[in-house]
Amino acid sequence: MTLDVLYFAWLRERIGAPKERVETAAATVRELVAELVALDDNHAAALSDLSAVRVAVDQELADLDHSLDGVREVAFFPPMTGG
Amino acid sequence: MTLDVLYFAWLRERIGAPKERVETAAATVRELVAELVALDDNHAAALSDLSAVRVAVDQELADLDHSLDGVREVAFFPPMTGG
Amino acid sequence: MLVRVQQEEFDPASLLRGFGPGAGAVVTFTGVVRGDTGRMRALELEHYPGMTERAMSAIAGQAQQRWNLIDVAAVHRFGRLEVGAQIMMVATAARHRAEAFAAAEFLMDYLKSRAPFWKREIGADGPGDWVEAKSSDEDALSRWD
Amino acid sequence: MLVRVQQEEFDPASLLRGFGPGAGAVVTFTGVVRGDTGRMRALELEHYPGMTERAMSAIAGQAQQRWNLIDVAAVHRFGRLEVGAQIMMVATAARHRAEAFAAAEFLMDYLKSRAPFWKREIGADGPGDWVEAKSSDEDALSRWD
Repeated sequence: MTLDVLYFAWLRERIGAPKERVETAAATVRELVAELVALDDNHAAALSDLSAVRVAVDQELADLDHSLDGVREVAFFPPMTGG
Repeated sequence: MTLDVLYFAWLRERIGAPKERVETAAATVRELVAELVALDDNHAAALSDLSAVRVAVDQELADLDHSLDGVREVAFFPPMTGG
Repeated sequence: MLVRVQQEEFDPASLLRGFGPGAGAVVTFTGVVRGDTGRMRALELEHYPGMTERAMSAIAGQAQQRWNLIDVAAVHRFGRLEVGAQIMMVATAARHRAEAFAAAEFLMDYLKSRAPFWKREIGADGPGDWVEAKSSDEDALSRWD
Repeated sequence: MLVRVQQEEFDPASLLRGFGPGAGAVVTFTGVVRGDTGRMRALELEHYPGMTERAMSAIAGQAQQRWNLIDVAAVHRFGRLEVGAQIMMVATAARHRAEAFAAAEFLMDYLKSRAPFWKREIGADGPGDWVEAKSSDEDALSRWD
């Protein structure tokens, strides 16, 4: 399965890119995170503290156990500060 | 003592005038009301149900026991409906 | 602080030009004449000249102190106001949103029941009933005690 | 319902022209860039194009249903916003004031913590820290459960 993975704010900065295309067999967000963390130090640093990370799956907020079945886009970002 | 007595909204309509000058020896608003009620039927009708009447003494909300000492203007009106 | 009582229409944009410098949060409330019943053409607002300005200034001053507002404004019209017309506006400026919202609600609750205005409905046949004060409006005040 | 995400300045008066026909109560909230610290020149707002519009529309739709609003609007800017600039605005139109106020506060609480925007401070030397989410903002959401 091919996924677009997006990063925002300080996660984008730590990863060093706003977006990457990932080939994965992960069934859930949590499994995807484990694969990303194994990629390199940047990914490991960005995704080390998941309590500070929020997830969107196909542009809807989701939790780590959300299924990736049929999903095209996953985003990781810090808690939002709009308004 | 000479007082300006003002009426608003339906009290003004029942009294038949927005304002009258009153010569009185009343010590409190309550005593003034008793004198006004004794004047004629219009005053009696307007001031019969004091639970529906609010009072201002020199343009500040006041209760019936407020002193008239040094006062120049007393107003009677229904509960306010601003905003 | 801006407090105005006037017959004329007001323009919110020009009233708010330069309002609350340094504020992070600006809340406005605008009251408009509703034409729910279909029979009503307009509202006639009577007020108590002199006391109205005093009461509105006192209410605005209380809000300013209580929430440490950067600025506060209250404009209220009187006279004949057609369905759809603006009746009044309050605006509050504060550092944060919670203060600006609370102060605007406080101002509205007090203006409703403590500023000397009286509304009556005007129908096709002329003046109708005086609008009765709602007990819910009186009750709303108690939350600020 | 009006939902907009844009870089450009917005004009509240033109956004509110014809807003909420038949409403008795219109509430607006405007967020402005504060320059409290003195060091900060501007905010940089990053957002998630696509998701932002979806999230804002969903939040506005929830408010509209929950309070039976006559109209609702939400505009949010992104990019570099100087101290004193407008960041965003929400507006609600309802029959009565309690609904319009509650819906506007609900919208703000949700936009703060559930719309994908991230703020960072820009000082004289360039980009500074990302603004951290406040636990009080997260807590504010629980009052709507």
